[in-house]
Amino acid sequence: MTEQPKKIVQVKQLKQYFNIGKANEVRAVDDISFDIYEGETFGLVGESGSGKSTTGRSIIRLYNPTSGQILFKDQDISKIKHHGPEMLQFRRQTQMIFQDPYASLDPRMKVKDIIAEGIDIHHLAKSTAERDQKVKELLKVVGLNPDHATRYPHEFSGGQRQRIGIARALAVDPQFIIADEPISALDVSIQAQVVNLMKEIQRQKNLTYLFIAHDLSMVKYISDRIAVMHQGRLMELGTAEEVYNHPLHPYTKSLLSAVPLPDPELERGRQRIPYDTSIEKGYDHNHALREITPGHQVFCTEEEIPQYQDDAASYQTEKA
Amino acid sequence: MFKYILKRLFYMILTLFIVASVTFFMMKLMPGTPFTNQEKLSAAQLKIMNEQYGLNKPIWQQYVIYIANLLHGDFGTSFQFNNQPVLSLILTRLQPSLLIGSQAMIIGSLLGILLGAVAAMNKNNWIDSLATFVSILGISVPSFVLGVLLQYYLAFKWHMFPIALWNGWEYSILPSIALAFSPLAQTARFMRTEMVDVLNSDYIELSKAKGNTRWQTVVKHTLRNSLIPVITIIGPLTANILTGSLVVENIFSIPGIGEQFVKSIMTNDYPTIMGLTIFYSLMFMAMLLITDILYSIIDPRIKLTNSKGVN
Amino acid sequence: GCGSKQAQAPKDTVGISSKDIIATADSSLNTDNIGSQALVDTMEGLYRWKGKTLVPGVSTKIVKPTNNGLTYTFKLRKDSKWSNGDPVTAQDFVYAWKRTVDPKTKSQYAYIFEGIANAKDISAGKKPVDTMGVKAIDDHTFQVNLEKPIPYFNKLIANATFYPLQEKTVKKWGKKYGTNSKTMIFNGPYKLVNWNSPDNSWKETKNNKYWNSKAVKVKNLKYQVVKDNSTSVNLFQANKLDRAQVSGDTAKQMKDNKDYGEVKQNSTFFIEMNQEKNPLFKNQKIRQALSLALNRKQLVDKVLGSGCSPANSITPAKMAYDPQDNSKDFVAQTSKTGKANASYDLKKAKKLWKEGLAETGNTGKKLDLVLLGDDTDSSKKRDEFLQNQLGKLPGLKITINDVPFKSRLNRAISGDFDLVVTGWIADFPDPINFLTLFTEGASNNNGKWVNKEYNDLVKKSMNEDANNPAARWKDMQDAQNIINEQQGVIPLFQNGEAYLTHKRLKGVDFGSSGTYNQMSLYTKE
Amino acid sequence: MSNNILEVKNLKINFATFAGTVQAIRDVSFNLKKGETLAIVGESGSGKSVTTRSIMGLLAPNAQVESGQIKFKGRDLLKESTKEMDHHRGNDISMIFQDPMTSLDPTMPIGKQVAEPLRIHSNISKEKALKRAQEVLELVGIPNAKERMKDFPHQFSGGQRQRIVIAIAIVNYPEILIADEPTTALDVTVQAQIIDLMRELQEKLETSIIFITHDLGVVAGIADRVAVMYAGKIVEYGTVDEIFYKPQHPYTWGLLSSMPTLDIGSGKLASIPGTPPDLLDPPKGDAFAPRNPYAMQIDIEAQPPYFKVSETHYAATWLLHPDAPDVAPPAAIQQRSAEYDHLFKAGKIETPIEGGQD
Amino acid sequence: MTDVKITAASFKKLEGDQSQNQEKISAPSLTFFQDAVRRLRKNKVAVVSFFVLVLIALIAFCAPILSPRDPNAQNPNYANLPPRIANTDIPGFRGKIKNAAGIETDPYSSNGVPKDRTYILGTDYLGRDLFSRILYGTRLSLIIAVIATLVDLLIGLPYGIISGWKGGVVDLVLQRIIEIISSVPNLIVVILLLLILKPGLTSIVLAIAFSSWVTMARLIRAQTLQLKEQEYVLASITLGESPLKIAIKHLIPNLSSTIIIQTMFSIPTAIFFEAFLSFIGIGIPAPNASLGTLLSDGQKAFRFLPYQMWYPALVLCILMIAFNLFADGLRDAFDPKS
Ligand SMILES: Nc1ncnc2c1ncn2[C@@H]1O[C@H](COP(=O)(O)OP(=O)(O)OP(=O)(O)O)[C@@H](O)[C@H]1O
Ligand SMILES: Nc1ncnc2c1ncn2[C@@H]1O[C@H](COP(=O)(O)OP(=O)(O)OP(=O)(O)O)[C@@H](O)[C@H]1O
Ligand SMILES: [Mg+2]
Ligand SMILES: [Mg+2]
Repeated sequence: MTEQPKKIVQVKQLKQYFNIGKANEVRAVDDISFDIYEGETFGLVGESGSGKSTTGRSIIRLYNPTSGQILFKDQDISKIKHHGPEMLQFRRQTQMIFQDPYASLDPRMKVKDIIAEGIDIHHLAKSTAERDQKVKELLKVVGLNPDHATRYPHEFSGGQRQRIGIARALAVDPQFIIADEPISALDVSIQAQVVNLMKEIQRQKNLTYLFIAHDLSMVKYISDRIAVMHQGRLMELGTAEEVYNHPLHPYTKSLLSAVPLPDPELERGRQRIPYDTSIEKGYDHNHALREITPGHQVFCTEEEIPQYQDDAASYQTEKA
Repeated sequence: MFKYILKRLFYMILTLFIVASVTFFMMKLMPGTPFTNQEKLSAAQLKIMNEQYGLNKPIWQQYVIYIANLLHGDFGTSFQFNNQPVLSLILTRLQPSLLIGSQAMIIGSLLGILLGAVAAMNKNNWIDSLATFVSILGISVPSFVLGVLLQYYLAFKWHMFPIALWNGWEYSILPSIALAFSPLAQTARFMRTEMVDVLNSDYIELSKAKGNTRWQTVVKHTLRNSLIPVITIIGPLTANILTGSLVVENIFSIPGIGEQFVKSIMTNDYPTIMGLTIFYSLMFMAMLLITDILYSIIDPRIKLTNSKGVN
Repeated sequence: GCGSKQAQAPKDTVGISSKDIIATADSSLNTDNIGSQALVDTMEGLYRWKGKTLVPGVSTKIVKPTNNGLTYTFKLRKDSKWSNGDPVTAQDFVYAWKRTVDPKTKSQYAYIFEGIANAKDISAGKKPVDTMGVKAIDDHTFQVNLEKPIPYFNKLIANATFYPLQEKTVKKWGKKYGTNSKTMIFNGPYKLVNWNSPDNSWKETKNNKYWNSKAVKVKNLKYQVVKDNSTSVNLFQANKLDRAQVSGDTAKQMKDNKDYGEVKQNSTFFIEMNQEKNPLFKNQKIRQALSLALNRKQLVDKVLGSGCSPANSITPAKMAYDPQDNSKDFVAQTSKTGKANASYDLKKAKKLWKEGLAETGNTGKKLDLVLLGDDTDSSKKRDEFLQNQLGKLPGLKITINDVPFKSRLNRAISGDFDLVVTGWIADFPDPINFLTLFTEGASNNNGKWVNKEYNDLVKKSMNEDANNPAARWKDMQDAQNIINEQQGVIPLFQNGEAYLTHKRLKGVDFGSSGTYNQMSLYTKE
Repeated sequence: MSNNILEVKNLKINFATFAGTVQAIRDVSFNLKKGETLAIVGESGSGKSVTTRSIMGLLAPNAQVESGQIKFKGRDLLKESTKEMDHHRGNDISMIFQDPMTSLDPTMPIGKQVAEPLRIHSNISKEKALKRAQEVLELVGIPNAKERMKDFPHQFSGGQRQRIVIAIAIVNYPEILIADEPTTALDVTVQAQIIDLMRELQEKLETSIIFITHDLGVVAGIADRVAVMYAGKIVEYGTVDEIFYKPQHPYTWGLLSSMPTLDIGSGKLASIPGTPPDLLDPPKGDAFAPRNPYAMQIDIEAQPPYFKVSETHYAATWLLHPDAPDVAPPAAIQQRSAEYDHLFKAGKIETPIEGGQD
Repeated sequence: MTDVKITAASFKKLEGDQSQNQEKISAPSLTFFQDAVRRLRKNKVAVVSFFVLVLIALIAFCAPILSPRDPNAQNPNYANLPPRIANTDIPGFRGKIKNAAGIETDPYSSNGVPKDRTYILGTDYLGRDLFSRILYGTRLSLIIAVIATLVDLLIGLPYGIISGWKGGVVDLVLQRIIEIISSVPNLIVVILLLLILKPGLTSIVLAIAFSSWVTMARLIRAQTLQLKEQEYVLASITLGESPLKIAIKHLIPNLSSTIIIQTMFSIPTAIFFEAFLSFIGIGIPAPNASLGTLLSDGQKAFRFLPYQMWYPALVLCILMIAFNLFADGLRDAFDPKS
């Protein structure tokens, strides 16, 4: 990293609550801040219900944030008018890949119409022929047979559907893609196909990803940096290597210890680290993400920093 | 729960108020008044008449008075039956309709549930087809045709039931059956669809895996879960049955409310129409509330807390 | 098996079907036949009808007026009692009559008292009630003073509206009086029991306090509202009803049955033509053409059934007879003009129609007329038939507009129609009751047909000739002939009702007032 | 073979559908020993669930068992009457389903649901059954079991619900516990807890477990032996070490190398291209051939027989035919094998693994 | 184990990327609609019902050609004649009927009907040909049903979509309105409408439509609430699609089965309701017939002229059954799980 990379997304003190003021109020995202740099893959992990999807959806402006700011290329997206040209512009630059390959494709539309939806909205093709051509290219990019353009989603397997979803997102030439658990619903053997494809496309088009998943090992594989989320807060943030190999926050440690590994010998000797959620009860406004080692942040108070630094240091000695 | 019911009652009162207001103004739209066409009344009589019913006042005043009276439980006096308070009119006529209506609902929904369940359990074989056919027949035959047939065959020819009139419980059987057919058919169809879904669910699979026999599974796990959506249609069906009872009441000469209703409309008897409308709305909403409460009893997942309730 | 009781109705009870419920049993307020029947059964006025003859009721005899026909003095029976034991007194009549006329009572029949001194002004609110020309000379002498002679006064007061009411009882129950059998006392042959408006069945049991209760043979009458024809027949055939009314096709089908019978009512149906809205109807030929185009016999035999008969006169047949020769029916006496103008002759009708159109400058025009009618079953059938028949006149298209009774009345009065079918039931069996309907300015003259001569004749019969029965009769005949010739209204049919009567039931007596005299009923197994 | 509690032999199952006959299970044989855990892995649609359902006697109505035997303690379950099967189910053999969110009756308190198998199969009073249910709920780690017996499923978290489902399955101490993807719907942390729990229970109760999953990581943590299914057939089976360290079938290779491991760098993940075959019309030869980078001519002509690798390890691939050319497995597999050998040599593992071509 | 000849060539490595072949999908390419039609065609009951419906509709709409007589032509002299087919001896079509006393009579001869004049389904109380009237009546009933349903669709569908899509306050208000409308008995609304408007086909259709769309709106709303959370709808939003286009492109197609089925149910409801209105005397104005007016007339004469009720009832039943079975079939056809 020779020069400071550009920030494409800045999330500042984002809060996203649901059913505010009602008995069933949910603080899905509770004051989180992070930046995503251009060209990187930013991994977001955490257990179910920790607020990952909500974060993603807030960034892509499916929700209005309860408070806080989201800057996309230095522009506050909550200030964009709903149906203006700026909104269209934003909608072109950011895209989303969804978790469920079965629910994310309209069962009553042909594949080519699904993929071309964005092309139509943004008038990216001047003629039907050009539109068809674009669809064909996209299908090739995602490794599908262009002849399949006239088929319906239900004629495809899960992995193929997910690739159609990716093609749809790519159709508008986005710069930033939020992938919300794009592989969780897929078979192991297919997961690799999709991940490889995403990596490949990223390389070709210099995309930025926000990659959401709960499978830490896959996230580690694809991501440059990882943020660990729990109950609407970020617990830890750092480079993939750092977080995976030198987890500092107890939650991260616990999460890592639970990831199953395809190695019987390792599994036999595996010690799970339980996580006691009660420590989160003590969290208050003194807690925030604080840098422990360069680029590696942990949710803690000022006072706790040294303690975590010690922890980080112990990894170093272990290695040595 | 208690709070929820209070809240619902509040909404009910609000809705009733709107219904009362809307009907009030609709009545004013009706062509003809109950008195202007009684050519035999002298001007002086008419004046007194209009004064007594407050019809000489501006409409908004009539409205305020009407609503104020309503709040005191006073539905006014019928035009049609001189000097009869609407409330007592309704109450006298309501009882037979309620009896046949509720019997019809009970017969209809119970048999419907049974029929639907049997059909679902035998999905796609002849029993299913038979049950489907019966239920379709139930929707296809108007109650007045059914009423005539039941009366002629079951009562007149085969002497199984009284032909008509209203002299005791046994007189309510045939009309109840005639009315029961449509709810029977509808519950059966609903039940079948729902139960087919439930039978495909994981917990039914688990129930079988526990070693429950087919019937045990149905009794313990299927019925209750299939009933949940069925209950929602029972409310509106009950309300419907009360309005639709006119035809059957006519055929069986039952002093019910359905006839009263049509008659009061035909004779511009505003107070009675409004009284009946409010009564129907009340009953309709009460049914909705009851079904929602039942719903929450049957399905523990549903908490009666949000104002939306369950539709 | 299912707990049903098919046992026959108790022997001492006669089951009778009724078309509708009793709206009110308050004689001041009652307006319909059902209520009248209940009142006739349970109350008694000065007179009652026995067949076509008037017999004394509470009055000891049929009174002849004195004072040039202006004063009627009734001696009342001393043994007439209310069901609570109190005697029926002259005060009861005074109270009842004043009450009805009092505008506060809002009786729709107050107008029928017109002619009794000050009655009209009282009901118009111009004079106090006390000024009415009725008084109790003593407990058993009741005197009525008229403004002008009313030749049919005796027939008139047989009407239930003229029944006595006990002030004590009426005041005690106030508005509730007459809505419930508990609020009432009775002085007639029967007592209403366990009735509460709007019940659809009611029972009347023999009133032992009735002075003539010996003459009452049937112990209980059970009236039952049955609206559906099939149900009616089924109940009758299952012996649940002794007398069941049937109508329409059912009546036609039952015609040959030995239980079947018909009664003629003092009631006619006719078409009024709105001359004000549609000047076409001012043309006599047009009116005659419409009338001649109608096959009344077919209408009655094939469509209506149930005891109706073709009418060529607005006055019902066999209602009133010549005062000089009791065998001569008023209608028969005027039938010449009636038959000439109101019997089926399509050819003539078309001819007149053409001429009429030419006279009014409508030749070749397409005419679209609205026929206003009621939405009951029989009215609908009737109107369909009329639509079809009138449609045979060239260029005429009839659109039916069948509406609820009240709407029909309302539209007829406000002139919102071209043709309207109206029926009239006699309040008392005298032609004048029908003839007055069509005088100029009469509230029932919806078609606004006007004929000065006719007006004069009707007026004359009620004034100059009031005390001269023969002259009066002549006036009425002349008037009838005029309206017949002119077809000021088009008579259609005389109404009737069809019944099934159980063979054990004897002595059915349909009186002139449109109600049954149930005192003559008896059973014979 | 006396210690085999369950023997499945030559099982073939078809489904009649609108489109034709789906040959879901195409000749499957395996056995289960007392107290062991057999994991069946394979991708979606490979026939894992159908296999286990046939053991439970819970096949869909359109299923036809074409041939085969399922012997439980010597009795062929396929020949048992409905009544006898009802007796086995929930008593001798229990099952846990994939989705804890939907496999509990939403309208019944969980205590009653757990007690249900007891009430069905043993003649005990309601109170006793509930008491026992409470014990079992405590055993599976439901806190405050006593108070929570009256609660309904929706009042529990996903992990807790799966524990309740497990409680239902073990309340009668079944001899065989079939778990059909019991953790797929769960979070990794919860999944880990459930796996630990099942291991613990197995130790205590000595139950034999058939564990179905498509996640090899989970398999590594729980299985004694592994069967790998592909397109209605078992393509390879062996002990967990044999499968993970010395796999022989190219499909197993693919599966193993498509999972990122700790030290995989940023290189490309190995993936299995393509999709499984259509079982309406299964290929004549090796069903995996079209996706097999090592496919040979014979693969499209004939189905491979089982080649014995060791006493416990068999694989159905022509690559093991003596005449077949030697091929080098993917690097990731070689690495696994090497690692194992290394560990063995280091004395960290006692048993060597026979066979293999490395 | 295998009877395949194993040769050296057998073990030759296959060239090329085998997986590419696999990408070919063997299932035939069908549009969603075609797929539904294919499934529907497999359902024999639904197919038969469909053809019955088409047949009835065809016959009804060809009534002017097919009916032997003017349905409104009266011939009171030939009133209430029983069914007769000339020169046949089929029971029920001999032109004989039992009278009140249970004796078989021959109204044809007693009314002097010419030999060659036959009424296959008899005549009504005005001597109108019942067969012709049934033909026309069916046509009218179908028209009522179809128009009422269209109106129902035009209000109920957008209403439900807007309510479900907007949610929040809009939804709350719209739902309250629905609640109020449905808690006023529809009979009163209908009668009031009929009294205010002129009685006739239009007002009956309006009156029926007025209260019937509520069910549609409810169903659509509930469904929309679910659909709008679907990921493909979210995807469309993130692509920048406008709500109107989303409704047209995604919601309506995916609501189609609900719409079709509800439509199929509301058709019989409309026919029925008209029958009910006829029964209480405010149905289609004379002299036109609908199945409802025919039935209610027939019902009144059932005791002695049963054929006057049976035939219209039969047609209505067949129509209803066909509609219901066809709706069932459609529902199944649109459900890919079936
Ligand atoms: N529209 C909404 N209304 C109310 N609550 C919501 C809504 N969307 C999400 N939530 C709640 O917010 C919390 C976070 O949800 P979110 O979907 O972001 O979790 P997640 O981390 O994506 O979980 P998963 O891994 O299950 O997808 C959950 O408790 C969820 O129930
Ligand atoms: N009732 C049925 N009718 C038709 N085909 C069926 C039926 N049940 C299963 N199949 C087919 O049998 C094959 C095997 O299905 P099975 O459910 O055993 O797969 P699985 O390995 O359990 O997959 P998953 O991991 O998705 O649960 C599949 O191709 C499936 O489509
Ligand atoms: Mg999520
Ligand atoms: Mg499975």
